[in-house]
Amino acid sequence: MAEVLDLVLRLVLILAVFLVLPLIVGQTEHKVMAHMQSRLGPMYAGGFHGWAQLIADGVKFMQKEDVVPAAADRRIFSIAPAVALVPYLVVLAVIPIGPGLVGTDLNVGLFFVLAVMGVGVLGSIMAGWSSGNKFSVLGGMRSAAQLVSYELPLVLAASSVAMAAGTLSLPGIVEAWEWWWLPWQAIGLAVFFIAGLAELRRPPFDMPIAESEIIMGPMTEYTGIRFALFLLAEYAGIVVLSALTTVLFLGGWQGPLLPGPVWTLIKVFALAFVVIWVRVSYPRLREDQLQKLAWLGLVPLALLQLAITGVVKVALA
Amino acid sequence: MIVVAALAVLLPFLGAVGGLLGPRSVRWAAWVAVVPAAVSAVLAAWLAIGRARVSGTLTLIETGSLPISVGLDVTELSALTGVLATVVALAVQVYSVGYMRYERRYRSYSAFISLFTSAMLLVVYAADLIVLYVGWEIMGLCSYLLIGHWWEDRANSRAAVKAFLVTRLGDVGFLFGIFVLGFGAGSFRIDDIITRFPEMSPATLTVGTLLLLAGVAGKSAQAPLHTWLPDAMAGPTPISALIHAATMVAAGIFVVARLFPVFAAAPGTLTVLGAMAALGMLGAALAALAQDDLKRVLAYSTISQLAIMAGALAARDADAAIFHLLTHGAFKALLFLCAGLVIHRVATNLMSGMGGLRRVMPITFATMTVGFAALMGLPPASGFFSKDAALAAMGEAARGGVLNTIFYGTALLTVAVTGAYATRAWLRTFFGPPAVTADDHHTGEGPATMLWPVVVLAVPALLLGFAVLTPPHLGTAVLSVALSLLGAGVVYAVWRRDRVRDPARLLGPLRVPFERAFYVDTVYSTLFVRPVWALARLVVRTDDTVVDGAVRGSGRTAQGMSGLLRFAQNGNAQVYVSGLLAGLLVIVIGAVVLG
Amino acid sequence: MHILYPVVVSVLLFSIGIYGVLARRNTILVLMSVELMLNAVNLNLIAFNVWLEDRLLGGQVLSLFVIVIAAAELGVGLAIVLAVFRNRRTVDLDRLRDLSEPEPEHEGRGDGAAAKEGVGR
Amino acid sequence: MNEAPSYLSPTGHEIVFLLLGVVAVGAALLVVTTRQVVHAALWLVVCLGALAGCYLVLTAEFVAWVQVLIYVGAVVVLLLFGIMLTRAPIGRSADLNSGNRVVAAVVALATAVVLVTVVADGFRHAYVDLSPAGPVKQGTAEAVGAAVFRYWVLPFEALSVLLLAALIGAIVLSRTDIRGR
Repeated sequence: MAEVLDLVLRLVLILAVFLVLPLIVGQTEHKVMAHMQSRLGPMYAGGFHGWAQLIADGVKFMQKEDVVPAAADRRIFSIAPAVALVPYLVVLAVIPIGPGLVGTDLNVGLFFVLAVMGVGVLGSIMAGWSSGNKFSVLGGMRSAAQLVSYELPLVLAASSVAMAAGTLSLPGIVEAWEWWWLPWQAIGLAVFFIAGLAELRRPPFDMPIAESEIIMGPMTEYTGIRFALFLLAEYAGIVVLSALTTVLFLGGWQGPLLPGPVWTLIKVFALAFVVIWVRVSYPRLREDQLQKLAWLGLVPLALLQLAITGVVKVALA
Repeated sequence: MIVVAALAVLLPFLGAVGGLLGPRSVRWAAWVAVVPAAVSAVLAAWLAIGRARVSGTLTLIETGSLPISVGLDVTELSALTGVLATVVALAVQVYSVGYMRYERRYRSYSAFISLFTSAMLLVVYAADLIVLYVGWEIMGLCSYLLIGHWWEDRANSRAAVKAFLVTRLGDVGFLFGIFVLGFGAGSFRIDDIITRFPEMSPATLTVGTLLLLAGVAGKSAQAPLHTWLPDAMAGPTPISALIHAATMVAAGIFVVARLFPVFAAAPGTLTVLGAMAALGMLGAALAALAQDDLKRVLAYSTISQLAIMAGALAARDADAAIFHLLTHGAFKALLFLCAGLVIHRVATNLMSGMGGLRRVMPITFATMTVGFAALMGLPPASGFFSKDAALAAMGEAARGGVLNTIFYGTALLTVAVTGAYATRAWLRTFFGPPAVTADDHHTGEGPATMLWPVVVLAVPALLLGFAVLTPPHLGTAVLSVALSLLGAGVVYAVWRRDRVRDPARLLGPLRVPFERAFYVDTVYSTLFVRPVWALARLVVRTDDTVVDGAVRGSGRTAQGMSGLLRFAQNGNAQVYVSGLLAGLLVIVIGAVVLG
Repeated sequence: MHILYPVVVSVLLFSIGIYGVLARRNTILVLMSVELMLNAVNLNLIAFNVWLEDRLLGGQVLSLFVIVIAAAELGVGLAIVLAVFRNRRTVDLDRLRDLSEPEPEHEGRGDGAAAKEGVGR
Repeated sequence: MNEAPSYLSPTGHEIVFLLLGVVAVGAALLVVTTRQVVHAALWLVVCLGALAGCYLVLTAEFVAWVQVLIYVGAVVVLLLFGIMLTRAPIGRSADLNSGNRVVAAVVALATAVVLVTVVADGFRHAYVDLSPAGPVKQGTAEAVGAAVFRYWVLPFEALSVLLLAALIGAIVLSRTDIRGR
């Protein structure tokens, strides 16, 4: 009985985290972007610096009409946002926040994470195709192409860490982490983070969405709560990416003075800030540049990282 | 002597071969046509003068049951008929040199006449019915070729086909008659048949002779198979002379006469023959009375005269029949050749286009007058004696029964009508106002080659009656001459009243049926031709739908079957894999069940 | 656990895959059906691996290999399908019949398009 | 391989497996019968996911996640990519089934009947204990990795060459700027 209670408690906690963290990231994005662009951003909702802006947004989305285009494939159109969102929720369940603070400690946690995150892109393809709109289809296809391309460096970089740690379990990796891994796995860190950004289709890798070209791509036809779910999925994706990078490359909860979970949160938010920062700083990559970066830049770098890891591992052994 | 007979038959045949295969020169063709005919005529005359029966067998063909003897047998009857045939043929050949000189196909024309002559002689001299039949059929072929000589005209070729088919219809019966008699007698030799007929059952005799009679009716143009003869006028005039006088039509009468003892033993057949003759003689004479075409007048008169011969045969007097055949051959050839001269002169067959030719063509007028006189049976022309003999025979027979009396009456009536139509033709041709202005091309008489045969033929036509030296039967002679003159007188009276108009107008409303020969052709066309056409169409349709349908259907079936086979090679990989897996499955099941 | 369950599921999946391969007209759907058949095999491999307690883990390793090969197969297969689509403007198996005797209407089109491209380049 | 318990008292594992199996078979049926190409691909995802669940039940943990990663994450995405490149329409397409359909159904049904008969005959008594107390615990990443690199190295390397070949082949086939001959 205690086991079941424990599980339920963990799941509720995760859900709460899942709902709260993306909101915070979203609000941060609003404010950080605004200040970087020399403006204030949301200021009114909730009183203090517009802290309740996203909640107000959510309310607004819920009130909006839920439009399904006549040419759309209705069922797939409805399922797509859920398919996009759920994988991130599932992934959160295996990410350790502190020692022992984890939804479930899976033997093959890293693998699980990578596998499930791959499913998320399906949502975007489904949305793109089912909208019955050529911009959406284009966006869906760009999503698919991007995912297939960046999946490879992502997995390679992650496997480099797994090699170094000698385990696929995420808590295991964090425990095995040492500070000198930072220079050792620096290339992997960069590759993983960049590839992860591309998987999330965040700027500067937002070719599939590109509102100025193909008008939000797969999301063109979405309104109301469904659109909100997509936005939520995006922010959840930022959280997941940041958390994974933290766990794999930055030592997770390890850190001096402060308790573990705090360290984890600090690292996650720092990475989230970087994600926002990158968005504001870099122009959008063209489709061919995107593919070139993946295949000519990241894949060789990831392979190099694998080689380095292997050599060091053998040398130490 | 048999060599002479064989030579007489072979020479015209060689002439035909020489004419067909020899050099392409009209002169050569003329010589090669005339000389053998002349030699044959001399040889035939020699045989006739010899009066001795000549016979010989060349070979015996074993057929398994009844042997066929290839041989010749010249009886008195044969010899006389042979003379008639060769003389007329010679006259026609000579005449044709003038008449057909500018004809493009003179070579084949003269060659066919030679072949015709040869075939007729073969019929006449044959010792065996099968050999006779060979000549009989060659004559049919030659008549077809010659009647259709100007085949470019569709009507001519149709007439030729008609002649061929109608005689062929009779020939079927003729052939089966030969078989019946041959098997009945156990031999095809004519002598054997004649000597052995008492052994045959009356039924066999009647059937055999009736079947022969069909062939005779076809060849000799007796009712109801006479319809080809008037149409045969489509051929060149000399051919008409040849067919009507010496060859085709004579052959039928000749065969009956030759086999007369057999016929005499079948009274039923003779009655049928008599009925046919009575029908033919009067009907044809009436038809002749209404014709406007000079050649058709002569053609119907031929039918009529042949019917008289047949009547004589039916009255059991073969000699009278043959006598009339000979004289008729002479004067009818003469009449046709004269008609040819006239037509040559005025360039039309129609009597309405003639008239007043007496002065322009005196020789023709004279000779043709002799011919008409002979036709009417006026003394002293040959026709008088022969017709008298025939009538006497029929009169003799008339005492034997009602039917024969009717035949006799018909014959007498025919004599009157004959006088009428002969007079009409004579008057319309040579008297009255000239219907055409003088033709520039042909002034005066025809060329010498045409005139000489006419003159020569006029002699027997006039005098042949004395040669036989049978005394005339006084009663019938007076009666027939009186009747003939009566007919002539009526026509002359009508003609006197208006010299331009046709004396046939006295027939009134009957004229059209007479002219159309009682619509026999129309009746045949409805009774036989149309049903045959319908049958033919049915056959064609059956062929199209059933036979062709079967063929097409089998083709389609094969295509369908091959489509099934092709299904395995249709390029659809899924089908291939289906087959593969199904086969694998069968093997697995087999392995599981058996293993 | 009864081994019969996974084996029967595997058989059913395999049969469904056969049906798809044989009955589907769109080449991509046929490829999907092939994937179904491969997965049926994988299920079998894993079930027997467990049942036989294979020390070498042959079943699981082989199923991994099968997955990898399936991915490779699909990559090449899709490349072929796309090449066919570029040349023929169709991926209907019914209309891809170059295995049969050549028929006039099947020729020319792809070649012509390719020739045009060649000229354009 | 001890004595097999009755089929009538299923364990928890069996119930879960059967449910997943039903989902997999049902989804597979939809894959081959649906009239929309994209739906077929999505049903394939469901089917493959259910199969991954089956693998999990059968303790093949690593294979299950590889299945999800490669099939769902890569293969199906590739398939959808191909479908969209070949202009699949939204809505039903009437011509997704070829004329071979009846034959195919017969062959497939016969295959199913034959194979089910055979395996039912052969594996009626086969049983394996999957409970945590049981002997089976071999599908972990360590175990699989050890097996691959200890016993299956040569096939693994051969497979690497195959993958390389497939990679090059796919590239050559897809590029339009490489002319034949």
